[in-house]
Amino acid sequence: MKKWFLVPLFVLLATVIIFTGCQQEAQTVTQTQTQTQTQTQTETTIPEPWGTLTDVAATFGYDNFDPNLVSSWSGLMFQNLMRTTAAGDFEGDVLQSWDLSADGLTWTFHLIPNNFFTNGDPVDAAAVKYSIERFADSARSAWSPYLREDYNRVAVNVVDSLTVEYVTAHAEPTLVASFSATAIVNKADIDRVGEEAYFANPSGSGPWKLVGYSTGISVKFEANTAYCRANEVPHFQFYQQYLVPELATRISMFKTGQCDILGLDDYARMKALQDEGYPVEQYGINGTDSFAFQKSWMEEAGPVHDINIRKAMSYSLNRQEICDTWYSGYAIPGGQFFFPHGVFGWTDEIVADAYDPALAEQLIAEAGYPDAFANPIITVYCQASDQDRILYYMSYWQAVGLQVELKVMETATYWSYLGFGPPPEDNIGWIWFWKSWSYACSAYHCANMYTTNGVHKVTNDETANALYAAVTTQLTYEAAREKMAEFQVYVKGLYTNIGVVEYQNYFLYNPATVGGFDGRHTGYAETIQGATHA
Amino acid sequence: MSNIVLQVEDLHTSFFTRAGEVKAVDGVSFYVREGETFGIVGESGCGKSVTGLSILRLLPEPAGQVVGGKIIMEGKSLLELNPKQMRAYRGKMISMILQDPMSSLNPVYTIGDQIGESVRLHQDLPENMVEAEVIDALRLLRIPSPEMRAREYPFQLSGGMRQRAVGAIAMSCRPRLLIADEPTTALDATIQAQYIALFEDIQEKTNVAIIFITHDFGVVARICDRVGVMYAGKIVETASTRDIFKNPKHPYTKALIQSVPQLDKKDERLFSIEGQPPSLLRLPKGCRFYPRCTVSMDICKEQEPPEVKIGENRSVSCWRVK
Amino acid sequence: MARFIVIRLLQCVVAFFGILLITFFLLRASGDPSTLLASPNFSLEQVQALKAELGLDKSWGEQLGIYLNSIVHGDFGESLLKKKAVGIMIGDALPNTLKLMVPSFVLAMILSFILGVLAATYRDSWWDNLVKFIAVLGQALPGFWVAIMAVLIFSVKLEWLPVAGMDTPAHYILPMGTLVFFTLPGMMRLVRSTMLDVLDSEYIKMARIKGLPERTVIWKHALRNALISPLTIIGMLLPGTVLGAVITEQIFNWPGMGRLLVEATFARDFPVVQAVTIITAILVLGINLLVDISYAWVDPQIRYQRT
Amino acid sequence: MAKVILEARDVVKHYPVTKGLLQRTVGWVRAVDGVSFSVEQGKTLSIVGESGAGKTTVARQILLLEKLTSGSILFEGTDLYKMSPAQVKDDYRPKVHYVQQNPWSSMNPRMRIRDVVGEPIFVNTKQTKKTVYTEVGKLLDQVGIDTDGMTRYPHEFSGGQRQRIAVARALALNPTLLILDEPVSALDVSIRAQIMNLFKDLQSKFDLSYIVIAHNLATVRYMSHSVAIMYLGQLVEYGDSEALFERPLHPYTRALISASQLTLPEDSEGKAQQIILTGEMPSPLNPPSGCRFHTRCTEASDKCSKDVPEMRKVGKQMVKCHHYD
Amino acid sequence: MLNTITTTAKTKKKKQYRGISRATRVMRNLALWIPTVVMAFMIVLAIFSPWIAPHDPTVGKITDRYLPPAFMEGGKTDYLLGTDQLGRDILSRLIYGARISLSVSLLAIAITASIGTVLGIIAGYGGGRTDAIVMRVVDVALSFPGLLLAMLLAVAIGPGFWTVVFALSLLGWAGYARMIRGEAMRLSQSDFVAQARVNGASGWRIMTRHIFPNIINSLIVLMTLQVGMMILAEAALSYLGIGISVPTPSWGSMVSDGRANLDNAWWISAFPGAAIGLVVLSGNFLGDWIRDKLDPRLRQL
Repeated sequence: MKKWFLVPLFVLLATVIIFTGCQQEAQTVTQTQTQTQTQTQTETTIPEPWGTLTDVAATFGYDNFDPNLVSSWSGLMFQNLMRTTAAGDFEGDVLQSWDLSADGLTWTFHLIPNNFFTNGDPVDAAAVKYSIERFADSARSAWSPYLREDYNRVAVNVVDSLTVEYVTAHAEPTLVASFSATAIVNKADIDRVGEEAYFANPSGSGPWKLVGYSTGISVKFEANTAYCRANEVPHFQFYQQYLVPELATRISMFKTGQCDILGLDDYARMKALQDEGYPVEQYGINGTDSFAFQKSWMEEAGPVHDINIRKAMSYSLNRQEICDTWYSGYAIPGGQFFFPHGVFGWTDEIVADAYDPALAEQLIAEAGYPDAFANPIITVYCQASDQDRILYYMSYWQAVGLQVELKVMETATYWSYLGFGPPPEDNIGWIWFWKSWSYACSAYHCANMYTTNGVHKVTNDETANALYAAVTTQLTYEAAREKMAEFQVYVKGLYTNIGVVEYQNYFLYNPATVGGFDGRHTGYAETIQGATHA
Repeated sequence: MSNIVLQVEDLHTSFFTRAGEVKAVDGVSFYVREGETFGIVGESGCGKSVTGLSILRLLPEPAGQVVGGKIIMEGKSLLELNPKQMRAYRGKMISMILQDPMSSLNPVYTIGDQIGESVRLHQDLPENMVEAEVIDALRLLRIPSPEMRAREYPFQLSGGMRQRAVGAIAMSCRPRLLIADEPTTALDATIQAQYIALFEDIQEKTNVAIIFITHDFGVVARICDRVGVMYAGKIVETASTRDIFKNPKHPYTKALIQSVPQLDKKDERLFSIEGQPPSLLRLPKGCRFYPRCTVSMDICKEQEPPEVKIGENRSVSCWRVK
Repeated sequence: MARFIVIRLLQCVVAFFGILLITFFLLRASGDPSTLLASPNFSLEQVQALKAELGLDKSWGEQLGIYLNSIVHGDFGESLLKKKAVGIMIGDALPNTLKLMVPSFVLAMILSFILGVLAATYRDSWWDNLVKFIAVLGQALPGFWVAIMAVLIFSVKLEWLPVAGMDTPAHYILPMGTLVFFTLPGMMRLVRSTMLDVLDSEYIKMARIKGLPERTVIWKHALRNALISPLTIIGMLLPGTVLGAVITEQIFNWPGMGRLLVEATFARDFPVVQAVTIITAILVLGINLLVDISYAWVDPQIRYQRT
Repeated sequence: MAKVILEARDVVKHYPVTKGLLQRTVGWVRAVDGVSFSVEQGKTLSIVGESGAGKTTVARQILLLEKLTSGSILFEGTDLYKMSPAQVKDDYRPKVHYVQQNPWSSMNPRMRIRDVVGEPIFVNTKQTKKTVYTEVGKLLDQVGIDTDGMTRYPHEFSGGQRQRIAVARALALNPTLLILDEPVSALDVSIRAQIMNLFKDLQSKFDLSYIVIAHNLATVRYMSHSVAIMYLGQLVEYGDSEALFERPLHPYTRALISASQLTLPEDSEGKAQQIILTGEMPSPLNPPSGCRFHTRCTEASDKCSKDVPEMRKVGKQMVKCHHYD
Repeated sequence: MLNTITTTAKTKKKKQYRGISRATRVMRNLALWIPTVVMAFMIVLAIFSPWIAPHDPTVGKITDRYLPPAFMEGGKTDYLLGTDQLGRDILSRLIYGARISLSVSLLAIAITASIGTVLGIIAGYGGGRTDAIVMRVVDVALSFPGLLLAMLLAVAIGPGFWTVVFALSLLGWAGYARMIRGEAMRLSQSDFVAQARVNGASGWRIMTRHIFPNIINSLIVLMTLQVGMMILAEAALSYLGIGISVPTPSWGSMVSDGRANLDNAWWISAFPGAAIGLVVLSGNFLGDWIRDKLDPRLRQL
């Protein structure tokens, strides 16, 4: 047995492995799309898109390309029925216009003519009807409750190839929010290849089309030059996003030019990078940073059962300081859950509580804290990623004399405790932090939060139920909006859900490659879509 | 009289340890002639093995160092050779057999490999000749079926065969001088006898000079022509084997020989030397044997006895011997 | 030899099932993935339906039976989170991990042998001290910290190497360096000390007595013997290297098994975690087996005795 | 005739040799194959042989460290292997002790000398520490170790001293029989005599019996009253020490004696030439047919390779050789 | 002529050698004292942290966040080693961190060592079937990717002090068992154990009085060397988000927390990193020293 040859053999093997590895393309999806969408683009004056815009993400929304399952990115590839405006209103996306009948029961959708999916199929009434119904199917959609038959829907009718009718049992003007989340998928293609194949390689009518995807590594889109809004066709030919879990790595990649866009949770880092000369771009509507009390209406909830304690917890927070320090100025004090400025039902009456430690202490004293409580310790739960921020907030509560303890939970457990399914333990009176990038319409979230039927078990209040019912039974959108404001003012006063700040969403970009963003700023995808060349 | 192969004069070897300087060899002189066997006898720790390693310049550096004296092999001073020259001497001119046959063979190479390596190194031979030399070396040590044994690993051999294999490595280049450091200690009595007979035979054939290091007087009686008795780093008496046994001069030699149990004498009590050998770190000022000596005098305590030559082949270091 | 291998194989099978069972039950004890998959707006019934769909409403015993059955048929199931065949996900991730780990491990071994042997040979020299220093340093710093520092220095500051990704050979340098840094110090120390023991032995003295040049003494006689005990350690190092790989993959954005594992564990994506565990266990056990067999190569005594 | 302390009857120890996946037994290593002897009160029996002859196995069997395959060992008339554990502990252990070859490994390096020597007392009796230590002091005194050393650790003593301590330990419970396994072979020449003298002194003082395991005949001659020569698991010659050395009967015994003689080559002219055996002891796995020694025997005939010789009484000796048929 | 040459060689060599030896001696002494002092210092910090720490380690002053150490421009003397992302004093966190990190590692070592020792001695002394069973379990444990187990544990019982201790213990016991078993096996075949059996000593006495005391050396060496390893392992777990949870500071979680700020607020992770490094180094040096002192045979640990 000759032995030593094994060592060089090993080395050789290793080298071969390295180099074969390097040559292999990282893409797994090979797009062989038929380029048939040229007929609409005859009179275009827009320059051909070029270059690649590179982005990094901490977690991927691309595990699945079914927009009903993962909605955060669907705007890239799919158009929705409607879309939101920067002001918080709604406009058509595949719709040229829509009508609502006087009784508020029948919605008539008029589609944009000559709109095509990237494989050449037309965006027609059949596709829209199918998409609405698919969205309403609870097995296929995360958000389906809003459109489910047993909620309010009577029928979806195809009137002609460009007109669809949606009939409800009772008036529900807030449905626009659901419509704005209804992605339009290509029924003809699904019929042809089946759902699985379609969603592995989908054809949408959005501004981008998918050209490459490797699970958990990267996703690559190409600009759809046949996009129905010619002026909104992306300036970059490709948009590629990498999944990079490590923050330090993302920042390093950004600094070395390996990526052009960098979103950050850490506002201090963002500020520092901005000071280093990297420009920031704001997008979308503000997020809210708030906390809720589980089952606070129950006696066993302990101190937080007493509204005075809950109020004290709000008044003791120095929201302005939080905005200035933790959020490095990229936030404003906020008063409500899911109610940042500009959302459906926003009213100026909702004001963030002022920083008033004296009042807080007085409220605490009124509640007889801590002697009146068998267990005066207030427990706060959060996920590991939020712990620093929560610790900081806790310091305000401790400053006014509340005894608070923090329990950090692993994300999965956190969510499982938070409302659905039988909780592993009865979580009465626990405090949960919510940090949410809010949706254009908060109505349904509010319902879940504040009504007795809501899954989050924060409030059990008949008046709130009645006020919410009033919102959904208005005939017009405007009237509903007013009722919504009323509802919100009331539920804020319950102090079962306390807003801390409204934070603004920003990302950093590399000025060497990106000049600015000339498109819509209603969300991340929409903002990226408008990226211009430097 | 045949040629002197190796002459050692006033050799001093020390180990520098954390506790201080250990004078393992403290002024040793002897010579060995062609075809002659010179025995170095002594108890453990008396410096006899260190003497052997000093000749080959294979002390564990940097702790062990030859700090004085001369080692001359056929006119060349070994201490003055550079490492490369010294390597050329090792294996070719001087060879050595170590005590434990199991651990002195490399467990992962065959016997043939280990002998052949030495042959290739020192003799410029074509490969097929190397093999012949290997077999030849094994034959010299009377290893049965040498062709087969050459392909075996050390662990496949018995203790006696292993020690013969070590001998074959040592003798493979027909060295002028062989240092055998307790080569029979680990062997059984009958095997020991075989091995010693074998050595005499080899010496006859090759005329190699042998320095035989041992603690066993039985072995000394059998194989050595002349003997140096070592005690605590010094040779206290040198004489022909016969003289050592029949007419020992130094009290230590006398006592040692008396205390060895012998088959043909059956006394009620054995003669015994009381006490322990001194620590090499803290040697007594005068004679090293003084604390255990039954015939010591005052001067023994104060001054080291000089080496006194008695006749041509004999010297003793004792104040009693004039 | 055959007997030895068969016995080791049997042990591996037992170990394998042990690992499989531990993972299976620990995972199920760790929580319910349906709660993660469900939208916060799901009703209890919907969650139940989802559970039923995922087969999580059955008893653990039943689930285990179903699982074992599909494993036997080579089916790792479908990722709960990504709705993708686990086999395919592993198929994507495993080569990436191997591409990084195999050369790093081999490099670390070769380097540690060379450096360790040299350090032992020139004991107490500046070189030995340097090696000892590197070894100690390597064992004293948290690996992820070193990796990030390497990125900051070599990529951000000096702009020599790319930060993350795996497109060009240059992309391999930092992650490989980090992985080598994980394994090298311990191994190097071990090689050095084993080598010191071997150098003290009688057969090394004998080799010198033969007049062999130091080179031959060290690299032929000593090294082969010094290989034996570090070889045992290789097997024990492997599970530790998995940790190294996880961290490296995380920082250098390497789409391998480590990242898959972390992601899947936190998401309680049972099929994925189980598959990753199974593959890792097979790899670790397999390599341990190989290591055992390779003793025979190094040590003829084992080769012959076990025949 | 003196009282027989210990008697071994046809003692056998076979180790199985296994092979293959199922650990099939393919053969037996006949380490000890039918050995009988007896030891009398106050006398010394030496078992002599080369390594692999099985002498240590016999010693370990007597000490119950190794099980018997067959045969029996009787201690003061009782079969050892039929004693209950309690009997062994109370009646046997205290009376039989063991001194090993290597004084460096036979003592727990973590124990003080007083605990090393006192251990048999601690284990077997219920005395207070203080009385035990007083006892230990006396014991150490008997073997010539300064009682100041009681609190020291074994490594602080030289080999000879440690062997003395080992002897003290063996004497702790006033035993009747000591098994001495190569008691001096690890010691330096000048120390050996001291220890051997000590053994002799103790024997006469306490009327002790010894079983000495040795490979060196010279040592044995000095100490023993009877000698058993072992070759390849069997006794080849057994009998009175004087007679055996005066007139060795078995060719192997003669070879052994020849190899152990301290004689200058030129002196041996008159006497018989030194006997040098050819070959090595065969493997106990496949012992030769007939007389086990025939492969190396210079006087072997055809019969020796075919027929197994019987143990025969010749004068004061027993010998297993066809030449005395 | 020869004589003169050898004598010069003699003096030269001697001098040279003694020089080295003195330097080595000094080095060796330092190699003992520095780690001892470091370890002792850390232990004092750990025990007396509430009295030593200048600030509350869990509560920061948000307006003082990201302050550099006092010796740097922009630093405040109030915060000698600067502040972290919440304005907490790094020095105080470091001092309290000693408490957590050392206790995690010591506890984990105590657990692994006890389990490993007991099983190892039983297997090594018992031999036969006992040995086979224990060693198979050890084999399984050794080939199990321990990290996975730690992660599953963290997920199953939630991250926290005991989870980390438990996870680290699970990672380590098998290695101990394997080593101790080898030692115990060697010892149970030793002459003095045979002697003890002849003396009539029971199995329990042999295991506790004869085998265990002779294993202590290896055990101590291994344990000392592991202090550092455990702290590093805790840091790795923190990195993966399954370490000790805040607000309790551990060095590992501190390094991990500051990793994203290495380029602009290096002090957040550098100081705890240095503390880890120091303890690991001290542990190693001390372990080496103890080993050399107690039993050089253990060089391979």
